[in-house]
Order: sequence, then C-alpha cells, then structure tokens
Amino acid sequence: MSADLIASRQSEVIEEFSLFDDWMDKYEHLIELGKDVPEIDSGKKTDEHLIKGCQSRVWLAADEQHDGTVTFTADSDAIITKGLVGLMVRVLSGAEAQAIADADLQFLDTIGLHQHLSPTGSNGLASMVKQMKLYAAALAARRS
Amino acid sequence: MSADLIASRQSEVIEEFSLFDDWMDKYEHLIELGKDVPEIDSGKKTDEHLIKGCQSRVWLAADEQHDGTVTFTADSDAIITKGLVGLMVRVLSGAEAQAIADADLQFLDTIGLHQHLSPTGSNGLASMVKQMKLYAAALAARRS
Amino acid sequence: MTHSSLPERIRRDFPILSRTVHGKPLVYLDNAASAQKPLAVIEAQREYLSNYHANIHRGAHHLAQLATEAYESTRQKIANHIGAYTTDEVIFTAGSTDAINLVAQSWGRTNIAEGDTILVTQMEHHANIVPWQMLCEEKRARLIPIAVHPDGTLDLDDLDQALRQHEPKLVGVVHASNTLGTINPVEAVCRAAKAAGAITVVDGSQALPHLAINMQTIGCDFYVATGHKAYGPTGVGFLWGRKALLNAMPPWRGGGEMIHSVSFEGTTYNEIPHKFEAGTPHISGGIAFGVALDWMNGIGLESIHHHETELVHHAQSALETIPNLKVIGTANQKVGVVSMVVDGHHPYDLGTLLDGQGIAVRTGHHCTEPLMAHMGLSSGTLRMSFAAYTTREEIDRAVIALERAINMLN
Amino acid sequence: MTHSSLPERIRRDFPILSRTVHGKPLVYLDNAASAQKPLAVIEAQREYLSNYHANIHRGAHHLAQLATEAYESTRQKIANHIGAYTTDEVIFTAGSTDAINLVAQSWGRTNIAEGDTILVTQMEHHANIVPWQMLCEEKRARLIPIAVHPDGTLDLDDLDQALRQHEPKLVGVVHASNTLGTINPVEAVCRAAKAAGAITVVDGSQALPHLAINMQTIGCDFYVATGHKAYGPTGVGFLWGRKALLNAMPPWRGGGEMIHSVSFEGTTYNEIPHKFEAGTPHISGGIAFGVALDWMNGIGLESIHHHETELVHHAQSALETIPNLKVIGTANQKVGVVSMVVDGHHPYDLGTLLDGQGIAVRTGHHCTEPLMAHMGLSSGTLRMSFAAYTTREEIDRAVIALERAINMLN
Ligand SMILES: Cc1ncc(COP(=O)(O)O)c(C=O)c1O
Ligand SMILES: Cc1ncc(COP(=O)(O)O)c(C=O)c1O
Repeated sequence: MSADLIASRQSEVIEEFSLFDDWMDKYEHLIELGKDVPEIDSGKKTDEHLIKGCQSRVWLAADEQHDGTVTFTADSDAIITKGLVGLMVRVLSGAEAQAIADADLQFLDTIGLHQHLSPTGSNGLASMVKQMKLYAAALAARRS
Repeated sequence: MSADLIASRQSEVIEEFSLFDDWMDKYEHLIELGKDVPEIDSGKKTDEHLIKGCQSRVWLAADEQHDGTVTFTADSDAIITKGLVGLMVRVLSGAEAQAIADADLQFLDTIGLHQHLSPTGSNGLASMVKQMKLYAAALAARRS
Repeated sequence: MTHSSLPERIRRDFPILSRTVHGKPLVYLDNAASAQKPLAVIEAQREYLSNYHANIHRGAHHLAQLATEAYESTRQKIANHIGAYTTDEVIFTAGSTDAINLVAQSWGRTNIAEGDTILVTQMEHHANIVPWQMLCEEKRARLIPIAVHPDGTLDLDDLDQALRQHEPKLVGVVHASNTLGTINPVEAVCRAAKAAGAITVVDGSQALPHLAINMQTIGCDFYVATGHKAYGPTGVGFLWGRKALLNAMPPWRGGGEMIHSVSFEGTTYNEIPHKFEAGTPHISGGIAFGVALDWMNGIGLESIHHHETELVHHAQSALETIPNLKVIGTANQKVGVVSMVVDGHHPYDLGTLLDGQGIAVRTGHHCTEPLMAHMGLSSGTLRMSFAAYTTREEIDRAVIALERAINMLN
Repeated sequence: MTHSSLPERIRRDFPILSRTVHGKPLVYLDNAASAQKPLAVIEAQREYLSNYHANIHRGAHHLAQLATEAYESTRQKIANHIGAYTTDEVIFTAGSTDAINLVAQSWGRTNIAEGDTILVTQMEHHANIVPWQMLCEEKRARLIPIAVHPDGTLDLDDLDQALRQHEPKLVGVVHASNTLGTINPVEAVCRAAKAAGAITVVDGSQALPHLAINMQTIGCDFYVATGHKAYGPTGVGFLWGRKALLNAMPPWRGGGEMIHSVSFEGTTYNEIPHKFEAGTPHISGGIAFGVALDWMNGIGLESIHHHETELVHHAQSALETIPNLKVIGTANQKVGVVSMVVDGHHPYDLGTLLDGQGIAVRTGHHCTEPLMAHMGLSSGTLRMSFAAYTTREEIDRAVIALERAINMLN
C-alpha cells in the first residue's frame, strides 16, 4: 500500500538525518542532497510550473501514471530549497494519488527542519506541498 | 498692573485651597463655589456661547469694557465644572486684555486640579480657557 | 467551588488591582472601556520583547521564525475560540474600529452604490456608525437606525419593518451594548437580515470578554472584536469574515506583506488573510492577545458570564435603594454593564466624586451619542462595568461612595 | 570616551543580546527589519500594564488621566524630536505603512484626479509604492518611478526631468533606503518638488533610528516613521503633516475619538490630531515609543550615526576580501545597512547557513522588489543591518560565518 510506502520513506529520511546532531552537519547533508537532485527538464522550468515563494523559486511538475500513481519532479534556484524539495519528491513521488493527498508529512518536523514548511515561509516549499496534495486529491477524485 | 492682578488672584485661590489636604474636602469646597457662581443670563445660555466638552457643557460670555479690560461670565451644567469655570472667571475677569492673553495659569496645577485642564479633558474647561485667551488676544491686537 | 469565589482565585493575577488611587484602594469599574491585564499577558509581552523579538513572516532566521510562530498561533487561537471555518478567515486589525473601517472601505466601497441603504441599530458604538456614515456620504447611500425600546432592548419589529421597507445591503448590530449591557439576539437579527438579502456585520467588542461566540451559530458575514476589552493588549483586534467575501474584496491598505509581487507595471496581491495585513503588525500585542484568550478559556466563559450576571443583579438591586436613581438598560440578557442616571445630578460630577474615593467609573455618552439622544439623556450616564475579577464588595463600596457623592452635591 | 565604546556601554540594556541561537551566541544584524528593545522600553510597557492601564482621553478617573498624560507626552516628545511646528501636527498611526495609507486615502483621494501623476523613487519600500498604485488605479492617475544610479544613489537629473515633464501632484521619497542604506538628499528633493508645485511625502522609517530629523529643514509636507525600527514597540508610528494640509483633509477611519458629535442626522469631526485617530490606540506602545526616543536621545543621534558609519566602513572593507562578493549600495552617505550578493549563490542559502551559526540577517527583496528588478537582482540580496549596540566583533564573526557558508555551498 502506498500509504505504507510514504511512511517507510519518511522513516528512511529520518534515519538518514539522525546521523547529524549538529545543525551545520545537517545542512551540509541537505546541500549535498540538493546538488544531487537532477535539474528539472528545461521544458518544465517555465512559469506554468513555477511556485513563487517570496525568496527562492520552486518548479514542480506532476505526471499522472496509468496505474494511478503520481510522479513528481521539482527544482529550485536555491540549493537548500532544492534539497528540501528533493526530499519531498523522494517521499511522495510514485505513490498513489489518494495516499499523497492523505499523507501526514511529519518527517521534516522530526528531523528539525519544520521551519522551512511554515505556511508563511518564504522559500515556496509549503506552497509546493500544498500543490502536490491538491493535484493528487483532484486526480484521486477523478478516478474514483 | 493687570498681570499683577491676575497673579495676586491666583495666590488668593491657592491660599484658599491650601486649607484642604483631603481630596474630598477640596471638592466639597469646589462644589460650594460652583453653587455660588451666579447663573449666566439666560440670554447668554445659547449655542453661540456654548463650548461643548465631550461630557459637561460650558457657556462663556466675554464683554469688552471701555478701559480695555474684559469681563467674563460663565456657566456649566455640571456643578464641579461650574466651580472650575467660576475660579477661572474670578482670576481673569476684569483684567486687561493683554494680561489675559499672556496669563500663566498655574494655580489649578498648584491646588491639584490640573487634570481638569488637560487639553483632551472632557469637561470643556481647557477649551474655555483657550477661548478666553483668544478673545483677549484679538482684542489687545485690535487696540494696539 | 461556587462562582462567587472566582475573583478570589484570580485577583492576584492582576497586579494593578492592589494599587490605590487618591489614597484609597482602587475599585476598577471601567472594564467596558478597557479591562485590566493578567500577569500572563503582561509577561508574554515582556518575554517576547526580551527574548525573541524580530519582524515576522519574511525572515528566514530563527528569531523571526519564533516570532512568526507565536504570532500566527494567536490567529489559530482566535479561529478556534470563535468557531471560524478556517484560520485564514481571521484578519488581524488594530482593534474593532479598524476592523469595521476595513469592511466599510473595502467591502463597502465595492458593494454600496447610490440609493442603497445600510441599517444599524440605534445602540451602536460610534465605531459602527461613523464608518458607514462616511461611506454613505461618499456613495450617496442612506444610513438608517433601527429603534431601541426604552428598556434597552432592540425593537425587532422595527428591524423587520426596516428590512421590508428599505431592502438594505448591509445590517450592522452590536452583539452586546457597551452602554446598556444588552445582549442582542444576533442570531435572529442575522437570520432576518440574510433572508432580506443583506450582509451582516456584528460588533463583538463587548461580547468577546463575556460570552462564548460562535461564527457558525451566529450566522453573520463579518464579526469584529478588540483585544484590550478581553484582558489583552490595546492596539490589536480582529475581523472575521466569510472566506468568499474576503476573497472577493479588494485590499484596503497597501504595503509590505499584503502583496504577492510588486512592480511599477503592476502589482499582484497576496491571499487572505495577508491581503488585508499591510506592514509590520503589533507583534507583541498579537502574541499577548492569544495568551489573554488562553487565560479566559482557562477560567471558562461560562463561569465568567455567570459571575458577571450575579454582579449585575447585585448592583441593580443595591442601586435601587438610592432615591432618584434610574438604571438605564434593564434587558434580561446583559453583560456586566450597569448604566444609570441620578435626577438632578450631572454624571460628570458623580464620576469625579467617585474617582476621589478610588472608584473608577465612566461617565458621558460612552461613544453612543445617538443612543443617548434617543433616550433623552443629553448628559449621558454613569456606567459601572464589571470583569471576571470584580467582587460584590467592590460594588457595595461603589454604591456607598455614590451615596456620599450625591450627599455632597445636594 | 571614544565612539567605539558605545556598544560596551549600552549592550547590557538589551536583554535579548545575551541569548543564543542554535547553540551559538546571537549576532543580530537584522536591525533594519526591526531593532531590539532596551530594558527601559520593555519596562515602560510592563509598568503601564501593571500600574496605570486605562482607556485614554474620555475618562475622567485617575488611571485614565495618568494613561492619557503618558500617551500624550509621547506626542510631545515626537514633536520635539522632529522639530514639528506644533504638537497637533503629529498623528499617531500603527506604523509607517498605516501613515502612508492615511495620506494616500485621505489627502490622495481628495486631491488626485484622472490624468494626474505621482512620482516615487525606484528605491521605495512597497509601503511607499503600493498605496499610491492603489490610489492611481482608483483615480486613473499615473505612478512613475524616479531612477536610481547603479551605486544606489538617487538620479537627481531624472527627478528634475520627471518634475518638468510630468508636473506631478505628489513626490514620495524614502529618507534612507532599507535595502541600500543610501541617505537621500531629501531637502533638495523637497525643494525641487515644491518648486514644481508638488506635495512631498518622506518615508523616514529608516531615518528615525539613525539620523537627526527636522521638519523645518527638510521642507516636506508629510513625514512618516515607525516605532519598532527605532528601539520602540511594534504597531505604533506617526504621521507628521503640515497643519493646513491636515486641517483640510477629510478623516480616514471613522469611530470613537475622531468625532466632535455624532447623530444620524449628521456627524461633525474633531480637530487634528484626533480627527485622524479613531478608536482605542496602542496605548502601551505609544507610551513606550516615547521612552525609546528618550533612550536614543540619551545616547545621542550623533554618536549613534557616527558609530554606525564606522561599522558600515568596517563591514564593507572586511567583505571586500570575499571573492565574488559585491556590495550593493555604495553611496557616500549611508545608514547602517550593507546589502550584498555573492556570485553563484542564492541569498536564501547564505542566510540560512548564517542563521545556523547564530547570525541573524535578512535575505530577499526587502520589500523593494522594483529596486531589485531595476538592479537585475531577481533573488534579492543578503542584508546585514546595524544598530547602536552592534559591535565590530559581531561583524567580524558574521564575515567569517559567511565565508564558511560559501565554502559549504561550493
Ligand atoms: C523604508 C521603509 N518604509 C516603510 C517601512 C514599513 O514600516 P512598517 O512595517 O512598520 O509600517 C519599512 C519597514 O519595513 C521601511 O524600511
Ligand atoms: C461596542 C463597541 N464597539 C466598538 C468599540 C471600539 O473598540 P476599539 O476602540 O478597541 O477599536 C468599543 C469600545 O470602545 C465598543 O464598546
């Protein structure tokens, strides 16, 4: 089940980050993750896919698969934001639409990065997650 | 000289009030004074002479005398305000216009009633004093 | 535990209550003008300013995050407290006055046109009259009062008739009157107004400190209140509005926070609630307002209302014994407000002589001049108003002091 | 005593400066967003709320008098501080944003008509752009920017030309830029604007904490500032205006305090300043704002400005050693603001990694998007901003932390 998939991916990320107590080490890791996130297709780095945070910009593309799962790709012009959107994609991409819509994304909180997800946050992450869920919810509704 | 007149009348009032340490005694005296202030001529209790404080109302009439002095009469619908306007009239009425315009009215402060004279005060007293001075200043300017 | 022990339990939370005035212990009966603040509220402000002050929303640094979270948590607390459908329906304002002006200037200037009618009750505070007068003057619309009965209750027949006759675009009603204490049947008023096609604005300034409030049962379109009457700081309050209305309204104040993006070619606005929150807000006030709500809920609005109702009855029967005294506003359902006049004595004189005895009351028209004119009380009233910490003994002292004042004036 | 000892003398006045962030001692370099508060300011609020809180102006009782006197004494202090001609030219507002909106909505809606032009500089804060855009949209007037040189100084030739070409009704200019630090020659701008027949609005938000300000020498028509950037509380600021203009302007917000008398037949308004001050104000903030001014004046604006100028030079030369770093805004006359970009690195990343090291800076467009667009800085800048208590050592720590951040990102 996709809900389990999302949960187990979250646990994976939590475990991965549990290696770092130090704030700076954690961010060092996040930066590495950000560098590893493949750039989004330039064809998708368009205004249509842009989510404008007040500071960094995020691009998000969602693709519906035949089996009812959703594939996400995402990018950002700030590397830390890119690391964060990469984590979100890693946790959610490929799961079933309904599971994405229902997902309880506690992991950022657990690894001590929840401030980046605050609704008044300036990096665009919160808006991106909102959009991922809206997209998945719409899709799930359409299919049911 | 009229300035001396105003000063000596202020001293008189200050001395009179120095008999009372107690807040309530002071107000008892003020109420007595208020009761003794003769009512203004009903002909002068008109909108033209009305100064609207946000709580009590004050009527003020000013009469220019041939010798350049000004006679004031005043009234109020609240007895404490009436006592206060009575004190003002007692100190200023009959003095020369210029002396009234220049008068430094410290006595209310000295006898501990200055709050009634605050510019945002609600009883109309501050507006009345302002009007007394404006009237006197205009008159003095006209005569000089 | 009986309700009358409420003040005993909470008075020590209020540092000001142990002070003296003119050498007499303070008896503070001016709560409808502004309530005193519990230590928790005072300390929340101090703590914020000493420990985590920063400008909010836009900052990525830690202090800015702490401050933002604390401030936004109050929005959530307000939403919970008033049964809002969603948190973003709650707009922070500088108080009730500011909130009503927001509705009048944003909703009003978009929706009111020449010849339209706005109804408000005759017992409104100036804050729920003047913004509509200014709007009506600009738009050549009409502002018409709904009558109030001599006992201080709303004339519902007059409301019904006015709704039929004028087909108003908007109806404004005070939830509880600051001068009379009357709790208005806002549910019924809103139902009738809605049936007649009008938008409703409820002024909850005096309800917030005394009553449980629920947007979903009241059925209004806009609701406003102010922090400082509900044990919170001055300079902060809120507007609640239906989401669809708020979304459709243009912004009122322009500046930082309320924009999505700015350029000289064209600016786009943020979503609600931020669309209506331009500039740096009163952050410490916002935070402390949430603490005030927590404090009230910790005590329980039930207990507060019950206690204050007892105080009103106690005061009204004690005052009855004073000759020539008349209580103004004798509705069955009241918040902790008792207005009165004494034949032959100006309220200003009485209030001044009470102050000399340490008793703080308010006198005058209480920013309800039209009501005072309607009732033929050109000098206003003397008003005693109560809070959760007010005791029967304080009321007894005030009554004795009033008798003394009357004697001095006779 | 040398100027560099200034922070030594005053840092202990600021409780927050001894805290840590993420386990590191706080280095607070976000003062242009909001300054920290000295104990005197924090205590003034606490003292007011604990000892003499009451609603002001209308109350006859003792607490109301104490509160009114304290609040009004701040109006007097502001008037003295800025060289106002009279005290009633000082209007309390909720901040700079609120003050500019007041001018735009009251003066603007009365005096701006279709086809009119308003000029503001390209370096204005959104607070001095959006209210004019909203006004221009309503009135079908035009808002035109005055260019800024690449070094961050105002293009005075462009101003002259725009004045000739557009004959604007109003010119808005920021006294000191929150993004660049530039101190604008507001006297010259106001002189030129006045000669061209325009009304002038100066946004002094960033000047109040750093510079001596004098209405009589600046020669503007309106001046605004906000308390929280000048060591005072949030949610309070002021508008200064020429008396004749203020007297002629209609009120903006309706409600209590701003009226002379209210009836359904017709309402008359109070005189300035009260005409513009509807509702219960932020009383504790007003009182504490006065204490903040006292505190600043106790130190001396001379010393503060001198100290901050040294810090700016120190920071700018230390930052020069970092490869690919460019300081944005290199005017000769600056307040304590140093904006920068580092080639290839997003300011958000740099700011986040500084925060991890206890250094609070601000990143982004600083509510000056049009300026950022004009300068081709679509991701904004990283801004360090200083106050009287900022030390050279703090700047050195910030520079080292910045180098580490860059290393981590490379
Ligand atoms: C130059 C400038 N103008 C206006 C403002 C707005 O001030 P406030 O948010 O206090 O209204 C600010 C601060 O944010 C500023 O720096
Ligand atoms: C019924 C009512 N409405 C509105 C207000 C205005 O509240 P504020 O002055 O906080 O804006 C008050 C209090 O003064 C009030 O009692």
